[in-house]
Amino acid sequence: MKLFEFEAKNLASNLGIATPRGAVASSAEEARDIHKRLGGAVVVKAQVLVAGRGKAGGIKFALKPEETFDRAKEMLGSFIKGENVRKVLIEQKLPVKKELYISIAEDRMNKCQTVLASRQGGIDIEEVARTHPEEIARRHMDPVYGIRGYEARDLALNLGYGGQQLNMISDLLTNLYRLSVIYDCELVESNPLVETQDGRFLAADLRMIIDDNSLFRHPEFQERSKEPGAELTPLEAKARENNLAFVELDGDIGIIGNGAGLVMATIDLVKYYGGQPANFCDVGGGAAADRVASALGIIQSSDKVRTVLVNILAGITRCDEVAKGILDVKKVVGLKKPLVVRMVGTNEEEGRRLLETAGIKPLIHMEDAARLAAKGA
Amino acid sequence: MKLFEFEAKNLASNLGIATPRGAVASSAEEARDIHKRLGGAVVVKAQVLVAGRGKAGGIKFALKPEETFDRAKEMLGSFIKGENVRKVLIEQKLPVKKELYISIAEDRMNKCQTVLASRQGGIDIEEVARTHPEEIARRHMDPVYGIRGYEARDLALNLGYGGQQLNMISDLLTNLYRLSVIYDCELVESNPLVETQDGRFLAADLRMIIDDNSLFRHPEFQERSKEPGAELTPLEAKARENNLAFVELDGDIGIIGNGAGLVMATIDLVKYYGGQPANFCDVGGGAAADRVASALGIIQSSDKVRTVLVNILAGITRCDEVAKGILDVKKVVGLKKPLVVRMVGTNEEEGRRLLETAGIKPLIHMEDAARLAAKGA
Amino acid sequence: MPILVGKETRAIVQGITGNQGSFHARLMLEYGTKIVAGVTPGKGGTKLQDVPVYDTVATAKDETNADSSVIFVPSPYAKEAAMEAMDAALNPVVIITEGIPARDEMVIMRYAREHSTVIVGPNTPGVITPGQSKLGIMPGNVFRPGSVGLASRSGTLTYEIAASLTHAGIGQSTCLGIGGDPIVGLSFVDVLKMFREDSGTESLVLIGEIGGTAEEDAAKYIADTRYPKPVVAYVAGKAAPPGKRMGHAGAIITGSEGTADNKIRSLVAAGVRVAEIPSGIPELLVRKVQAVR
Amino acid sequence: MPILVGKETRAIVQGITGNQGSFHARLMLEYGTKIVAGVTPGKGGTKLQDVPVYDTVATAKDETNADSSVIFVPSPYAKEAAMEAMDAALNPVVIITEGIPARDEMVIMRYAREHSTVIVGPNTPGVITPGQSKLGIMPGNVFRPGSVGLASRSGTLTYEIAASLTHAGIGQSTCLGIGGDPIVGLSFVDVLKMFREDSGTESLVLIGEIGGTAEEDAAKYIADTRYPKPVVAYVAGKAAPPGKRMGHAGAIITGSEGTADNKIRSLVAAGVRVAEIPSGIPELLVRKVQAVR
Repeated sequence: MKLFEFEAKNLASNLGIATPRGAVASSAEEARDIHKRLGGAVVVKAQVLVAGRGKAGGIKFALKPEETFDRAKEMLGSFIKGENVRKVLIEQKLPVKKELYISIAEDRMNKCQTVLASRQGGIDIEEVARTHPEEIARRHMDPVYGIRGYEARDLALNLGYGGQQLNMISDLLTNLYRLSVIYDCELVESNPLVETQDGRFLAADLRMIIDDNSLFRHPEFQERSKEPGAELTPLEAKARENNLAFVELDGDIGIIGNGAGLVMATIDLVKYYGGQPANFCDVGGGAAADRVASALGIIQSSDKVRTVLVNILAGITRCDEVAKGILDVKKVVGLKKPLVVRMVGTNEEEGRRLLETAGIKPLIHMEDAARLAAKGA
Repeated sequence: MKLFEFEAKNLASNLGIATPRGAVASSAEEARDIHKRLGGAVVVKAQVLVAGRGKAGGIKFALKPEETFDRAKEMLGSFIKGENVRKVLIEQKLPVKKELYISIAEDRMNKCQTVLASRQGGIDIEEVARTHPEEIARRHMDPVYGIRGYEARDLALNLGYGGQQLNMISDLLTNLYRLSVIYDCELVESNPLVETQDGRFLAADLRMIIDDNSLFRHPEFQERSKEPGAELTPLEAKARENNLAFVELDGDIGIIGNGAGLVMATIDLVKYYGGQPANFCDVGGGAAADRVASALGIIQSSDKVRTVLVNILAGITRCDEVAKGILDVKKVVGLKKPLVVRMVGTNEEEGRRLLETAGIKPLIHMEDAARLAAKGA
Repeated sequence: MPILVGKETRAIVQGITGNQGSFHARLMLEYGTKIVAGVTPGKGGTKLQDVPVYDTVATAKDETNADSSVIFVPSPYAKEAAMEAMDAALNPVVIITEGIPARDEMVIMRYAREHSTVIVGPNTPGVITPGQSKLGIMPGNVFRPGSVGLASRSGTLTYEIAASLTHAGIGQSTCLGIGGDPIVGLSFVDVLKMFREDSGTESLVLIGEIGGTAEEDAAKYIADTRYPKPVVAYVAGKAAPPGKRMGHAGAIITGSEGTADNKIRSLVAAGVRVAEIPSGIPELLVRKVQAVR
Repeated sequence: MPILVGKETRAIVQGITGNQGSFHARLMLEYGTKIVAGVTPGKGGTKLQDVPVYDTVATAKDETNADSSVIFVPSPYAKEAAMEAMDAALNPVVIITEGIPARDEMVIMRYAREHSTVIVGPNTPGVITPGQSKLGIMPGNVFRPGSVGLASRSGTLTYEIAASLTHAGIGQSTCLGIGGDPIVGLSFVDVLKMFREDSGTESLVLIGEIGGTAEEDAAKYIADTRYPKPVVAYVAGKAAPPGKRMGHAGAIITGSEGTADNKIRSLVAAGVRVAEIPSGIPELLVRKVQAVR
């Protein structure tokens, strides 16, 4: 689950991590008032979850409250990289001396959190990694001992700081790591982390992604994680309510399957045969009739979907249950789009009988089903 | 720092550890009112820090509030093993089925916390260790991974529990361990931990000793640790205020020295030569004039002290500083008791000169000094 | 001689009295797996399908001389369940559980390193040596004994491809899911090393998907070591958009890392034939093996 | 051939710019110890008595090729300081700091086990090989080179007894404080093992005190192994009351454990001569050595 910048900064402030003074606004009027309170020059920042909002016009400077009003007015309700802007963050403009990069991210290969730090902040870190790999310092964190001050100091030395600043930035790093641990973060990233002209350090930007698997031990996020917000399309939010793994795509062929790998492969196959998948939808292992039914219901409720492909390889799953789910939808709301079903495995015969009785003839091979769906069934 | 039973139980309750219903009283009237609120039969328990209060009359049962009044009246202000009773804890009497023993203690040899559990609760665990060592289950706890549920369950199996009770008591054990970690305890001990007739588990008694060295990270105890309470005699409390390691003893020869081992050896020597030491007082390494002065001042303020022995082997410590401390006392309040000084090491000559000018002749060998002090100087 | 599990494997099932645990304990027993004990705290002394249930892994191991474990306990308890298995020196430990926090998985893997334990998963269908034993949830009927080793990040896609192999008359030595999470015990490289030493495995199938660099690392290892056995592969998620989690916690393209294209490019560069569609695997395998011979 | 430290030892001082650290760095240098670097975060690039100061132990070690460390940092930071020294592979690590929470010490000792590092202390006067090198705070002038190994739980009492040895013409091979805390790195048994292997040590002095079972364990080890070198001992705290902490965190009789009587009884039973008063040590040592010869 991605947090908005203002949410992440609130959590960080509570741990003593310095961030620019500011507040979040939902209207241009509020934005103007915040600027009045802050005084000086401000930054108006669109609160979106997609990365790279700066280049897309989501970050603007304003010298006067009226200017802030105008910028907020332009941003609020606009779309940045497809994402609707509902809030803007108004913050004091910092007297920047240097922009740094810090992140704490899951490291699959080393099976730990790894801290990256670079003096090349404020720009795309992947770009830095490509062009100046020596400018990125890395440290793997031990999952049981946690971060130790000297590890943070080692990174601070790599960033080129000494004296009092060494301790200041290593304290900040230590706190960012604590933030990552306390909230079970997949990613904590500050880009830029700013050194001001008077030598202080502030997290000018801050991204946090919470590990979805950890939400059971974070009651503080449980409501937030269910909100159909910027992170989820309305269809995705509805699917999440029904405990389906669902990602909306650009095409017109609805996809349902059991197992993430199988569904990905199904999508790839549909594309391979020239079709455009409308979604990823995994009903999971052992999916019962009602989960198949809700998946089918959600997908055929989308106007852009023209055909639906169901691909089931039943291991734990039972084909008769899948068939029942399909027939439930047929009975209650009707099948509104052409339907291609591929269904093999456990209880295959009973499932096949049920579907055929209702006039649906399931296929054996997923390639055949994908080819048929790609043609519009 | 030892906590009173009622203090330990308050902390435990906050972690979800079941304790008998009850409240603490400073007067017999309060005690009676608490009994009225609780109803039924109660236990009146003297709140003292010494172990073994039960045999010394510090635990009484009462059926009626008036009886509680009488018992509290007897206990409050009385002395149990030399300790003044200022509070009593009034608790519901439990329907006991079985009394167990649980402790979590520093294990020097294994360099970890070790949990002891026994079905032989309610009695002296050292007695059990001697007579029925097989009745005590032990588990060493890893200091970085902490307690794991299965370790607690293993102990619960050793206690003879299964089914729902296995999980109940292992949860309780896990919480006791958490208590020990959160508050940096040297010892957490519940003796007895009671199994009630309806199969629940409660910490009927609870002792907690906080690691004094950890107090810097426990602001919640900082005030409490300075209180001259039951744990410290008035002299000890005064010495602690002056950052002296000080233990009051029964004799009449005051002892001051630098270094814990040296002071212990000095005490032993005085006894060896037939004297009775009045205290242990370590002014520490590098002790400056004012610490020696405050030690001397505190010790000679005690009526029972008849002679004072100062034993300094100066390494980091400087003899001239020690001499100055002694002379400060001489000048300000006067030397009220015969004084024997042994002083060798760093800046010995200057120190010796200072003392001799003031009519005090320091000795070279600690044996000579101890013999002299033992004779009453 | 299979890897990880075989005829002699004596496994316990942690969480055997749960829905998943009891269901799959039955299927594993039916497949011929020696499930010698189950563990559920508080249920010690009972039986489930004639399998004795214990309160702790230590007692289960003492009583039954078990050597490995399959874990079905819910995600909040999975970390401790894995540690308990390792404390009892069980090896391998197969963690079927899905949805374990990554940070718990990091601790499991550190503990496994200290204990030299092989962890299969988490979020894996498990491991099967066809005709001998399975520790996991895969449908046994799609597998058949043979000499192809198969490792995958996905469950049903594994069954799909294994079924197509079996259908084509190509049997398997051992098939395993390394797990769909970002943090898992075995990498493809680890598995390649095991199959390398396994005389019963003649060729390999890797089934990758988007996210991470497990496939790229495998490609590098194959190239660097001039891997002596033929390897073919399929990678799922070619049409997946960046930044979206495709069902598995680990199936996500972050920045420019983890795309299917990059994985396929790396594998091909290392001499691995990559099937465009799942059903292409058996044919590639036949060709590849013939080419080598 | 001394134990732990010698002429070649190249040490760093952690916390070198503090009061204690700078004072004792000077005394150690004066004694002849090779203090090659100091560490104080934020003071990197400065010098103290010609010793270069670094921000981290890793850089200090890289620049100076140090091999061991003496720690003077305040107790709240001591745990990390020790870990930092171990991460840089320094060995031994001498922790002078007093007042470290026992739980932090447990973590230090676990880390030391993982890193195979010898920890001297905490709450120790350190270790000295007379005439060669000292890592610690003991006054160098009371020691003299010789063949008696000395291990103690106490500081000034060590100086007292070392001085009496020196005065009696008995020099020392290596003298060390194992530390006055309940949780310390070296036990008397560990030290006995080291001195056993040290050809420069002919006889040993153990200076014990109340609390714990370090002396009893040593007695058992001496008896069980028929320890080949003469050992004499002194135990402080015969007159200490139970339940009271006598200055050292570790000097406390809990229940019936840790009394001086019990320690003395165990040592005597193991054939160790125990001096009644500190000044009895030199005489016992002479007698004991003669008895063996």
